[in-house]
Amino acid sequence: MTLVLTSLALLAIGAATSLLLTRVPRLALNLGMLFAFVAAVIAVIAAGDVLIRSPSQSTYEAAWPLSLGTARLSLDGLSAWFLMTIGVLAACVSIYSVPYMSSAVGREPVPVFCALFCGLLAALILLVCAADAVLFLLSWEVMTLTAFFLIDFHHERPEVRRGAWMYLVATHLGTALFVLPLFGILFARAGTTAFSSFAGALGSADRTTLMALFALGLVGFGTKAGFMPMHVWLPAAHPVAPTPVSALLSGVVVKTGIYGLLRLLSWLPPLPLVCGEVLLFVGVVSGVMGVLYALAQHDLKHLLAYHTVENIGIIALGIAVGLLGEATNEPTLAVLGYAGALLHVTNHALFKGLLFLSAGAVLHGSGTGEIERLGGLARKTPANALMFLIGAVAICGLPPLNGFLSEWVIYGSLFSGSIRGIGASGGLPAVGVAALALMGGLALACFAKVFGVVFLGTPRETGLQTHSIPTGMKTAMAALGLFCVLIGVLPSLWVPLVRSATIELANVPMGEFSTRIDGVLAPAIRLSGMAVLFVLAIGGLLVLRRWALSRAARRDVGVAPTVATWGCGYTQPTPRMQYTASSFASSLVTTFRGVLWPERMFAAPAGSFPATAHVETRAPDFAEHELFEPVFRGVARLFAMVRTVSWRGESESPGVAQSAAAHRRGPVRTLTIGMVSALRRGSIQVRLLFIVLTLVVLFLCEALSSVDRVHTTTGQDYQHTLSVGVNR
Amino acid sequence: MTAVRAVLFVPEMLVVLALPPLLMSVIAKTKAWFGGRVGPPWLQPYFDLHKLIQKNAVYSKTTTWIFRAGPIISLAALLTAATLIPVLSNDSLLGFSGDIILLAYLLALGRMFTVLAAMDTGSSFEGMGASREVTFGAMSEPALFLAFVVMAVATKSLQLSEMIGPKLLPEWQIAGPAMILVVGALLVVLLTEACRVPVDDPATHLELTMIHEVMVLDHSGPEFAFITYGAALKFTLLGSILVHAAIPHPEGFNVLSPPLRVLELGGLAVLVGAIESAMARFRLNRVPMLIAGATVLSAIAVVLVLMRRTV
Amino acid sequence: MHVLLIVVPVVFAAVCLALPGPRLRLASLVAGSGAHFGVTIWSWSTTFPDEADSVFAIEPLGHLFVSLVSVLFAATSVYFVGYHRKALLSQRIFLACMLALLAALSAVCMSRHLGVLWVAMEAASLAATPLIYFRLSARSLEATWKFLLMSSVGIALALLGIFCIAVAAMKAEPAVSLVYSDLVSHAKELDVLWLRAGFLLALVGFGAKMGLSPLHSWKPDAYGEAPPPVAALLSGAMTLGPFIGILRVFQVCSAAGLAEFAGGWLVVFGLVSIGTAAVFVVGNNDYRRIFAYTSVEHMGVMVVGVGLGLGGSYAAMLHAMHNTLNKGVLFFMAGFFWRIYQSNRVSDVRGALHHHPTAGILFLGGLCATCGLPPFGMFFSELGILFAAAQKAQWWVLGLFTLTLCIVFVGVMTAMLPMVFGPPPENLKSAPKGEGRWRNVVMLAPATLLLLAALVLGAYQPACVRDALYAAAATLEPLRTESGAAVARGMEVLP
Amino acid sequence: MLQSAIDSILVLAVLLNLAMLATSRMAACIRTFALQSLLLALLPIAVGLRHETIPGAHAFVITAGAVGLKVFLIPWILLRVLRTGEIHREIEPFIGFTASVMLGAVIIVASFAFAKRMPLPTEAPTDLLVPVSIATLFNGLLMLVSRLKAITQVLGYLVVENGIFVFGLLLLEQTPVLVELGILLDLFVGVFIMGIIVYHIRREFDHMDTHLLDALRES
Repeated sequence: MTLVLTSLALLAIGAATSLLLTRVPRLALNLGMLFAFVAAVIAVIAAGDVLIRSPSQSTYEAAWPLSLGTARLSLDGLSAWFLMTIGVLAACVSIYSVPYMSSAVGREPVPVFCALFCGLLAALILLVCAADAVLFLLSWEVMTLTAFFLIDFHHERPEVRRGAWMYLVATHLGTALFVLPLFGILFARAGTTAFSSFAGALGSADRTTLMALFALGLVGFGTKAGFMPMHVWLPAAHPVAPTPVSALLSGVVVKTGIYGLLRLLSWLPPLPLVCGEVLLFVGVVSGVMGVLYALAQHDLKHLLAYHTVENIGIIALGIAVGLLGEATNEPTLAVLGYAGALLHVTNHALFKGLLFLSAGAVLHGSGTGEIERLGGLARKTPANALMFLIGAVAICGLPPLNGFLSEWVIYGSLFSGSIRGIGASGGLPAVGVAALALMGGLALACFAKVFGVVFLGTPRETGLQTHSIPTGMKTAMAALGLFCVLIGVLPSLWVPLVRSATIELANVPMGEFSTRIDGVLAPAIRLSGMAVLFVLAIGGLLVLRRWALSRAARRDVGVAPTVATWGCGYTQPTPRMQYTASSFASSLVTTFRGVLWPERMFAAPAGSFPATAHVETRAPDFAEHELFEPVFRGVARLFAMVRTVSWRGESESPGVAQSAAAHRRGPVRTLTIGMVSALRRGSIQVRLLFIVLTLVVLFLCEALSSVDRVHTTTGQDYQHTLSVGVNR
Repeated sequence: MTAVRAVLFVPEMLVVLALPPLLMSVIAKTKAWFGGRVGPPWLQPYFDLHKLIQKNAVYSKTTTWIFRAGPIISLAALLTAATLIPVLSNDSLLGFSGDIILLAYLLALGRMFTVLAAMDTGSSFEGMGASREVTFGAMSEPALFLAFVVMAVATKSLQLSEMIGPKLLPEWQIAGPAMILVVGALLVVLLTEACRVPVDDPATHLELTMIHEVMVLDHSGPEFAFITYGAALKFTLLGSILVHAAIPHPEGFNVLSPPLRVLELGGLAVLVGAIESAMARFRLNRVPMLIAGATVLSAIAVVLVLMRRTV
Repeated sequence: MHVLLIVVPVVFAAVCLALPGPRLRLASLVAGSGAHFGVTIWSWSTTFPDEADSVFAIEPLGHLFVSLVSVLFAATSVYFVGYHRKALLSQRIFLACMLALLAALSAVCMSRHLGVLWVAMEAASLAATPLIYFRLSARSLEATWKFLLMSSVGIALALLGIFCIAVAAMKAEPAVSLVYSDLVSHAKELDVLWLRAGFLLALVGFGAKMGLSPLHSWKPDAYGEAPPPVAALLSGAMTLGPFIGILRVFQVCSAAGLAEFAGGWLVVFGLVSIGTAAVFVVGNNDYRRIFAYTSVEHMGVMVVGVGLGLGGSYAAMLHAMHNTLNKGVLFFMAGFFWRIYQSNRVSDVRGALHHHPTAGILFLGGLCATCGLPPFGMFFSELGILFAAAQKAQWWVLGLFTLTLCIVFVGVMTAMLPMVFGPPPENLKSAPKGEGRWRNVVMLAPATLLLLAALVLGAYQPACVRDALYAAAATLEPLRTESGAAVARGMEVLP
Repeated sequence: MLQSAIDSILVLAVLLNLAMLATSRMAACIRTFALQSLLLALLPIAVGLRHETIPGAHAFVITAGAVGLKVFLIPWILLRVLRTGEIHREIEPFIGFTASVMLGAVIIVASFAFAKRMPLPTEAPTDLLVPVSIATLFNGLLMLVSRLKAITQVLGYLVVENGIFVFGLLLLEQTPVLVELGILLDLFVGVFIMGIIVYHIRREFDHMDTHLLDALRES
């Protein structure tokens, strides 16, 4: 706990110093990021300490008087797991940011960026360590706010402002409309804001309360986590944020939603089966829709943002299985599901962070994230290509990287779910399996497209310059990549850490729990064996190939010749003839057009000597354009009508209204028109009339209600009243 | 017992690794027979491989190390997968609980790198092939996994060698229809993954209509040998899953079983050859229907099995 | 001794009337409010004997509110030095009225006799009238007329309400005077019927002055047309007067066991006010009117809090404190933006952060504070009210409260974020130098201080502030719990 | 005898309300108001006398103040403001004169009914006090709401004050004279400022139709 406090203090110092050194932005950048890095590392150490040793409930109460609630911190397994995730990613991102932002020195207020970065980090750490409702909400909102400012960093560009606005509004609506009432209910039941008291207070809760709590948490935290259809802010905000921020957003900020949900579940007693089923459905929808939308994107960061939605869906699948397991009292299932979800939280943070950083390196290098314009980057920046490849293989859940590990656990949980016939007698888990398989295949298609088009082949635009990537950025990415590989190859080092986080969720007695989880996760050890085998096979084949080629070289021509790509007879292939990303994805997009509703603008080549042809496809987000936009617009229009007392929401000139009033159309209409015009012009008489009416209404209400109150209330006043009334 | 098993695994592995080209030539022979031709000699595929190994490789100058890594990684993935799949006996070398998922994803890994190698050449034809490959691959995954669900539910196990082993025998007696559906789905998956008619025609000479073959246009020499062998191996592995699921052998090790398996695999090859000669390739936009059909089959199978289990 | 709080401003007002030369008068204004502030500070350091017979007394609620008034006045007078330009209204009268307003408000906060409270309240609104008329333009004239007439009618009703309470008090033997402490102590003997009538009348009357919907309609006009510093005073300090009036009557009611009845009506009025603010903020294109509606919203929040009681009334006190600070910041910045952009229209103000970073940051901070985002204090107060609603299991109140607050948030943010972010309009004269620069400093300093106060008091609450708020809230709970200490404990157990 | 005198004064005051509602000429309106105020100003003394004692200085002070302000000073101010302009009549108000008289009558009836529901806790000088004060109050509000000219609205406000004044008679013993005088002073200053504003309105717009003040509205 002291470690956590130290890292918080360091972050505060970092923010302060970088603000103080506004005059020397470069120094501010270096110092601020240094502080952030050290703080993150310390946080990781603190978390690792808890995770490796058995979960120690160390609650710390700070002597810091808040206006409400108490500053109570605690670090249990769950917190530690997320703290570790945050720390690892944040450390790498802070290394990455130094060279990335140094290019902006002079043009942008970099010190402010550093301060906000430290603030966001502090809010995240505080959030996962908070053991008091008010402190939790406080850091939750501070996180939202700092993240908003960071997203809005390049606020000269309108799309940036729009993205930031969407993020702010979406998350705040989710928080205020669902999370705050959620904690209101918890507080009302527990009578205090201490987390420790919630679990006990909910022990006797009835079914409706539990369902209400779960629903509130699902929507409220789901908005931050990006469940469909509350995901709208992700594809809007992720791409426009500075790359380090996008990495943090997708890696950990989104995960805080998951953390909130899990924290809530850790208090709730086993929920009704339907909750798990609903969550499983949500997970399937988010996952499949997310990856489908990702397929249809043409911008690197947009695509990655939608993949975040997909992976959140996968995590939701894991949690759902955990819920089902708890509901049907199948500890193994609960353990499997929760463990898989938790593992995927961390893994996703790692490889998605890596992917965002690598994408940022592409932007940094060639100034655009439009996939169609890029190409052949693997020759110019091989290191970055390798990093992106690692990330891509990991996010597709392919062995032997970390992505496979967590998806494997989740698969396992789903399979055993339907083996045990849980959830529509095992049907729902089966659906989950199919969906997960589909997601895997589609993700593979998507990243084959991205990597193939962006990094392989030949550059599509000659104009695009690419300058090399600074060492700092390479180091950060290499660190993340290393984590991805290590976790995938040596699960035996990694998987045991998740035990103490899982025990918080799956309410199983400790002894039984450990046997369960070991039995469940033991096969994971076999994966490293398979990995070794795989590497051996590769090595053998390499040797074979080398041997064969050298023999061939000795025998005849010499070293392997290099020629132009075989164009099937066509001899002058140009870069523009390469298969584009849209055409690569088109066959899948058209297959799923019933879900995606892609828009296709096509200008066919015309004339006997066609000069130009143009085809463009987009997949507008349904939730944004079909769900939220209409609602917002409708509400605004309605309010405008009320405000200006006129149809169609804009105020007409009162003269018109008067002339309408002048027409003799019977008293009612005339009066109403006169009233409306008076209202519209806000004349003093009408306003006074409001006062009078309010008075009259109040007294009428009282008169009506006092009739029965005479009988109900005690005290001789009313007897007196009645007697006097009689005497008169 | 286990010691015997362990000793016996070595020859088994060797047979498994030697078998694939033979199956290829079985298919070729069948097609030739249907065409009233004699067809290539039985060992032709081996000759081809030998020839390719001898040859020197030619590389396009747009390619990077990915292009060279592609065939190796995909073949390595297949070899790794081979250790998980029971081919001749009822038992696999290194099977463990949950290995089916690893198996499926190893195949996916192979696909990923084949596709990337194709994209690396920057040729529009190979891009086309890659696009089709990932499309059909992605669509066939659910069918495969739903089939796995059926077997898992039936055998209460997540280890391939058990799921398609003797434990499946009672299932055939209780829920025959479901198993038939599953086998059908698996057959479609096999045809898709191994790029056979009606999904893909390895023998066509028009690049525009190819899927797998067009992806490997630029490969040559030993790497092309790896690819050819890999395709055959993939066919063998998926085929043996199909065969084991279709014709479960009884518990325990008996001498007759391995040769029987070889024969069954040969029979499967003949069947595939017959299909290839009997029907033409589907139009590309019809193929998704076929695969979706397979998914539906296995979904129905899942429903049947679960229903049967709850009542 | 506390009478100094009333006497000092009056004296300085007289001085102001007497002095020649605008600079001297300005100095006297600053000196007056400064002295008032000093006396306030000093008043916290001493304890006052409870003079039973005196008309004015310092008790927790009034003490809290008078301190808020004093803080805002001190800040405003400094700001006014920078804002001040060639007055159209005679500056002599203007400044004198400002000080008179200060005196009247202090009297309102400290008066023990409801009649005296009423007299002081009316005096305050009369003193405020010329301040609104500052520009002598047609629009300001209209605004002034509407303000004057509506508040006069409203306060007349309030007087009737007070008389009703007096009638209710005639039932007690011997008849109780209108000193609220006596009323509270004899609450059980009052005539319930007339007490209810009195409460309703007082609620409507003071509500009209405080700006509860649907009696609020003078607010946007007055705040939009009055010079920003005056608007700050009106929204930050002037609203506390009628609020304390309502609270006094509420104290009597809840002492008489009418807490549910009175609280219920307060909640209703509060929710209606927040709802009205929500409707009128969305899509509004005049940022000073938007601020006016947020003021309506915050009045509603406070009233809801008091109506819910316990944690709610503590949160309401907290909210009142932060409302004063925020409104100062917002209207100060509004005046500053007027100087830069020469427009009240939201659509004309763009890219403040780019053009004048300090102002942009201050404005942004003010926005966040007003929208109840942490670490500013309103987050805690609104959360506390929400918790109180949840604890009373009034789920409808909770739902409506959060929903309307959310709409206000979206409306305000959607309108105001473009003012801060993005590129500024081209035809904008660069930041002024020399004298203008000095003005900027003088105008921004008080805003900065108020914002810092809001920030610090939100995230870190010193014990003294907490005690003051608890004590003030405890006076609102005569019957709901046995004693103030219990309320304080209850609130610690509560949020 | 005294009782009936008080009652008749009160009744007369109510009738004067109706008269004010009926007249269109503002000068006449103002004079009617002055008359009403005079009548009401007599009441404190009368009520004081009713207690078979010499009414206290309290009552006399209030009467003096009321007479001085509402009978002379305020009407004088209003008449001056009126004289500065050329508008002397209230032409078609929101609610016509006959209609408003009808409404006024309804209000009076309603207020009597209301007073029945609100029994006084103690013995009042007369039962008429409460209904008359409420009636006067609401008639004043009616004037405020229905009339267009600024001056008539000021009159309406004054009538409201008169209603409250009548109500105040119930509390002669309670309210300290200081408060009463404060109320009167506030009233005076208020009306004084209103007069100034009305004067400015006239000068600014060349009319006194407050319903035409509509520059400030939501757009």
